Amino acid sequence: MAISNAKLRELYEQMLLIRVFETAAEREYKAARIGGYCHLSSGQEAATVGATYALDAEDLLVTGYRCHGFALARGVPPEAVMAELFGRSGGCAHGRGGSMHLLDVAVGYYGGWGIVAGQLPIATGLALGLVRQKRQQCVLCELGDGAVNMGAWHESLNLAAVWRLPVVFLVMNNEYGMGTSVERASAVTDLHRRAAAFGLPAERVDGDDLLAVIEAASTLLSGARNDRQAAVLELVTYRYRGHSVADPGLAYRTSEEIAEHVKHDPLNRVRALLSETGVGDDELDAIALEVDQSVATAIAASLASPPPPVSELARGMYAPGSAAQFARMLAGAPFGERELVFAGGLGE
Amino acid sequence: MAISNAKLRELYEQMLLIRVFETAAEREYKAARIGGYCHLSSGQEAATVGATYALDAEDLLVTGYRCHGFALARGVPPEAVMAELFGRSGGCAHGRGGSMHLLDVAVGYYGGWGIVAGQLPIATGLALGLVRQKRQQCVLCELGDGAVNMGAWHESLNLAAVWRLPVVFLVMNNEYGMGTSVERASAVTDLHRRAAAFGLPAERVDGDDLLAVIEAASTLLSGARNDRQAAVLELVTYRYRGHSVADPGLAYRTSEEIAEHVKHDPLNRVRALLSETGVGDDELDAIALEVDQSVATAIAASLASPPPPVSELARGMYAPGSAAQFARMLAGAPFGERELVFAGGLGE
Amino acid sequence: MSRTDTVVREETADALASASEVMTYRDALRLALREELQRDEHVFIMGEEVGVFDGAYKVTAGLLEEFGPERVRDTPISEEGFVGAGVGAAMLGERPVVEIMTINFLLVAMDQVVNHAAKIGAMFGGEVRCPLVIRTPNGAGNQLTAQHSQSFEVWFAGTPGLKVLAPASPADAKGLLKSAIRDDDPVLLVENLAIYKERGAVPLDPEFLTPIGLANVARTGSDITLVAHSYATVRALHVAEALARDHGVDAEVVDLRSLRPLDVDTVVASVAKTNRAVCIEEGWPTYGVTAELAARIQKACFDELDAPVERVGMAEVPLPYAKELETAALPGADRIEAAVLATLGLRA
Amino acid sequence: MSRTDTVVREETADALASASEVMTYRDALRLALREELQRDEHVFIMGEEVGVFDGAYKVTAGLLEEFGPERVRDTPISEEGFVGAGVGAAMLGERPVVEIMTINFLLVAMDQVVNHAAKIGAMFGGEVRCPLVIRTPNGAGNQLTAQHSQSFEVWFAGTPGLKVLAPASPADAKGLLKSAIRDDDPVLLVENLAIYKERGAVPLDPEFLTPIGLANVARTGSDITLVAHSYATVRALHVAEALARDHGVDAEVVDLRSLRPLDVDTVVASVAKTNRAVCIEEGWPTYGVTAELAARIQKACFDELDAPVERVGMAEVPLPYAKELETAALPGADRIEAAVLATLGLRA
Ligand SMILES: Cc1ncc(C[n+]2csc(CCOP(=O)(O)OP(=O)(O)O)c2C)c(N)n1
Ligand SMILES: Cc1ncc(C[n+]2csc(CCOP(=O)(O)OP(=O)(O)O)c2C)c(N)n1
Ligand SMILES: [Mg+2]
Ligand SMILES: [Mg+2]
Repeated sequence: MAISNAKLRELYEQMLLIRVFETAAEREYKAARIGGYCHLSSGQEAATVGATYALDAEDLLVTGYRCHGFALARGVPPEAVMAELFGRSGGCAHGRGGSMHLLDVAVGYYGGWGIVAGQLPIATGLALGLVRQKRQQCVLCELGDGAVNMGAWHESLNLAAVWRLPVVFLVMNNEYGMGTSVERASAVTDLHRRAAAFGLPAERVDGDDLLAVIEAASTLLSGARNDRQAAVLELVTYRYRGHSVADPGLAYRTSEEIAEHVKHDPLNRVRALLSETGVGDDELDAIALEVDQSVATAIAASLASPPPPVSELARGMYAPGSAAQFARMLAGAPFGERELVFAGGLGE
Repeated sequence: MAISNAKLRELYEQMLLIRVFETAAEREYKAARIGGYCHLSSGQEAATVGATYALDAEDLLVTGYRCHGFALARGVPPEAVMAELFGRSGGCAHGRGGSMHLLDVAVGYYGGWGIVAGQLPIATGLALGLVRQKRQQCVLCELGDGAVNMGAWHESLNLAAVWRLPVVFLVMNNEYGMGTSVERASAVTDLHRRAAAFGLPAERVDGDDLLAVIEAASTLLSGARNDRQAAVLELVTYRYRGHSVADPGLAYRTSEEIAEHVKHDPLNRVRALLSETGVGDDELDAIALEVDQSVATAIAASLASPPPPVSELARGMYAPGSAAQFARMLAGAPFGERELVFAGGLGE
Repeated sequence: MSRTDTVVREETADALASASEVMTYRDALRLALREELQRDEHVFIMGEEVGVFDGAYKVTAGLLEEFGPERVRDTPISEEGFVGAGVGAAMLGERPVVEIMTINFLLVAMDQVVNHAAKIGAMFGGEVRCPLVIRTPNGAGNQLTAQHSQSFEVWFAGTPGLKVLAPASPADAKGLLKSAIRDDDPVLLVENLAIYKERGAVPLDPEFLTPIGLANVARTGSDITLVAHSYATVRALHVAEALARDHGVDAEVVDLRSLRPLDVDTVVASVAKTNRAVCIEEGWPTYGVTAELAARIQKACFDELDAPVERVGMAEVPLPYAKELETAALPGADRIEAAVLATLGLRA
Repeated sequence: MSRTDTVVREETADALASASEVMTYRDALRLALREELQRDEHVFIMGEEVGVFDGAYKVTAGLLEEFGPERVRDTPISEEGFVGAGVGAAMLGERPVVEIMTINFLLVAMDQVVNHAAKIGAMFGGEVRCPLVIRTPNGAGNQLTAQHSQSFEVWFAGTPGLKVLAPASPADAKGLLKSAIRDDDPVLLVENLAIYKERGAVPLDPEFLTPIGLANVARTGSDITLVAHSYATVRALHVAEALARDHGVDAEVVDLRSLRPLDVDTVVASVAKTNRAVCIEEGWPTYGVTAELAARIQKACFDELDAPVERVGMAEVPLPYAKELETAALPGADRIEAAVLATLGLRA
């Protein structure tokens, strides 16, 4: 895959941003400034950045809950992501979604979903929407190696195939779904082979090889974009941390296994590429400094962002105009809806 | 497939019984003695009888709602099936299940289910039960060509493969799911190819060729029984009548198409085989007479069987002993549970 | 009564005064679909058998021919997949109207409706909307047996983020479906198998809309209030006539039309006048719609009630097949009438 | 009080008097599982992460080691598949105890639970049973956001054919889970994320069983009745102490323990004594458990009630992530106390 030095440097910066962001998120979670579930993607940066880079500006992205990296790679500002993790008004979902439910339609990112495989039919529908609106774009939809066993995937693959929808399903095979290895969960461990059941093209690629990811993703995404050819892309990668911050991640794998993967860290691999093109340590240090600052700024901005006011508890739940529809539900209201739900929340 | 003349004659008799039974069921439905949905299997007799014949006596059978033929082939007495269609006490489900929910555990027939693909996870569980009970038997589970697109199938195939469960999924490909042809519903129309996604063996066979069906079913069922090797068997066949008795069956296909299939009627094909072995017209006539009588007897018995008493409305809903658990629910009972539900129905 | 209410009622009266035509509930739904398909090219229909087959219950008959396969889209049998596809398309600004053949099958797509469609507005902080309509009939009464005779709408009505409508007349079938399609939130429109063939005057004005969240006093009376929705309203109206004729009882019938938002105002105003209420539903009453009604009424009309609120619904059993049992289980006129007379302290 | 009741209460008292140990709710559940696994070899456990990972919430910790992978079975992520597998295995006489990681994920398996497990007894006329247990936690309170903070048990409680239990104390966690496993019907046992770590005395007798269908007067009082289940009971007990301390109000707390069968007798006896009731639940109250409670109480205690039945539950919004919003939305002590004081005509 031909890629300019400047672009490579930029992608490296994105990857590093994700690594530093996730490390900060873990710290902030342990300091109780982030709550809920918090799923980190450290180790998966090449797959995340490479696949997202292969998208056109007007293409759409959908992911599961392990989504900080994808949001950042797609261009959601780090402060909007961090503020969301902090549950602040400045978050990209105004503090309503948290870590699992990032979204920014301005950059074509349609979430951030928490039910395993629940995002797959939705991605299919976004692709159908593109077709109906005659937009020559496509959808990239992330799922995990654990998610492939949900029926929703089967239904989505068939719909995408039989209706020729422009969607590429990106299986982030990080070897485990929580504590269950691919071998224990899936009858055929070459997960992309599921695509054949629906006559769809598919590829399996080393997800820690940035250029290989970009190449494969570009090919399949342009097939989707230009020929409405749905496809499956399996990226083999690894997650360094536990399933979520609450999981030490050692009950089902050894420290040696993790260490082995860290040896081939995708960031190091890109750093090696950059060296080949003459980028020196000073420049790498400068990038690192920039990234650190951007994460520090994101944290500062998040701390400065106010929590969402309780008076807006129901913000966004229903569309504007709905309050009148609900007005007649108040009589006999037994549980404080007036204060909690109806106060400014119902789309007025 | 080596099969004795006597056995062939017997299987022919079963096939004819199904045809005559279904014809009678349609007539009785139109005479309003049968209600609800009523799905006939005329045209599918070779597939039904051949696959069921390949079961051992202790094996289990599970089907969807198009199940009269399977019940008869498995040995549920015609009068118990007909009485069920009539909604009488003498029915195999005591008039509770009707046409879609036949069942007879005495012959290893575990229903008769009405939600498309809902029976598939259950069949997988029956197979798991066999394994846990160390019974060297297997489960045959019928589904339609329309049902293959439900996520439940995908999940069941993976579980059956990853846990090595003794279950064979029998896809009755009769070319349509209601009015939708296989081509319009499935990306890959060779439906058995779905099995490859899970590394399972699969076969596609002319379902109107009785001997071919028996051969393929026997092979796959013994793999399941002896090696816990799950598999998929696709039988290509055709339904002569509409989706259910209420559907004329002509909005989505032509009379010519139907006529073309009738030309190769599976009953005629077995009759030809019988002739080759020296069975003459008189003997065929005798069989026909026997079958007619057996259906007439079934109808007479059904008419004589009383409707289930309203006092037993809740029969079987909960296991014996449950009435005591529910006794304290009556206070303030606003809707006649005492008479309707609690009167003898709650497992006492 | 609120100001909105008065205005709305006048508008409704206006519309009814303009040209109208007597037609079936089914035809009224079709008219609404046709008008909205014509009005807004983002509107499209999806579902099993909606096209070539003309709809399992013929609601969409002729629309494929008129609008073509991109606007009237037959789906494979995969409710989770295509409901989710509706969610995704709606997020992109399309207006999908998804038909689920009967509400029983919505359970396989429950996760898409409840965990996805209902969450979108609030969970993403109002950044994206989901103007999805799901149409589906509930109900029993044709010996369709346990898996095909249910009324689950209460579960969706209990889900914040959804709106749930249930027309009981042809005019409301048209008016509510049109309102649902134009609404910017996910709406479940519950039709009913038994009402499809009911006839009534339907305004032909393409701008006729029944407001969401406004119950209808379908019959004025002074002695007791019957509260119902969907087919139970039809039952209530018949019983009200019989009560007047046979017992000199003048019953008011409130047709809820909307379960979420629930028009408590109209119910309360009626009960405040009559001092007595019987709530009726097709489904199981324990934890059903009538539970919420009774709870609201006892709260808002504590001082006005002369007798406890009574409830009538389906007997609490999986509906059996046999006609005698089915009839006994359904909330027939006899049981409704008995409840009314008991609440009035009269004897049948 | 019925005779059964007296007997049962004495048995419970006996068991409590025998050796007991203070342990967490989580440990009590594990003790029940271990005892039942030891007692009956048909009992086995299935679910995501129940084995190698020791359970997402550690309820099954150590059981894989003790009982091996045939009795403690890790599943792929495919709830519809393995819940259905539980149904099938149960039909064959096995006693599967299926863990669903949280109740939110039960929606993808809803069809297997409601359309299948619940139907089996009645639909097949009592010819086959389904002794399946599904364990799953409900609840919110850790910023888990809209898709992971729900309490859907009311929907299952509204399904004839199921039994639904919800222990609120460690002793009942043990006693009800054991009763569920020994019961011959499908039982949903609702645990709760927030109670897992609560401690209490648990009888060590392996024959200690909490009866199904019997509520528990968790605190005796004379001024008002608080009715709750699951974590709301814990809240109610704390509020009752605060009410006694700060307001001299002596509240009785009825812990339902069982939602289907619902012990209306105990609730009614309490309200008949106190003349006032506040019903509390973790979930959304509209169409919730408290709706049924209010409906039953107003019916059975019409003449005894001195004030309308009040309800408290989660604010009717998809639960937002931000801590401030989540806290405002949950049925906290302040909101419960306010409802109690209002019902008593007192002011906070
Ligand atoms: C339907 C459903 N079941 C279970 C869960 C709980 N859960 C959350 S993440 C997860 C593992 C998913 O693994 P994988 O798809 O490999 O993604 P990864 O976490 O590795 O990115 C599980 C079981 C869920 N959220 N939804
Ligand atoms: C989940 C679900 N969706 C829809 C239906 C309605 N339905 C009943 S049978 C059927 C067609 C099934 O076709 P196929 O699987 O080919 O079986 P066949 O009727 O041809 O035997 C449909 C859509 C249903 N029962 N369940
Ligand atoms: Mg994974
Ligand atoms: Mg078919």
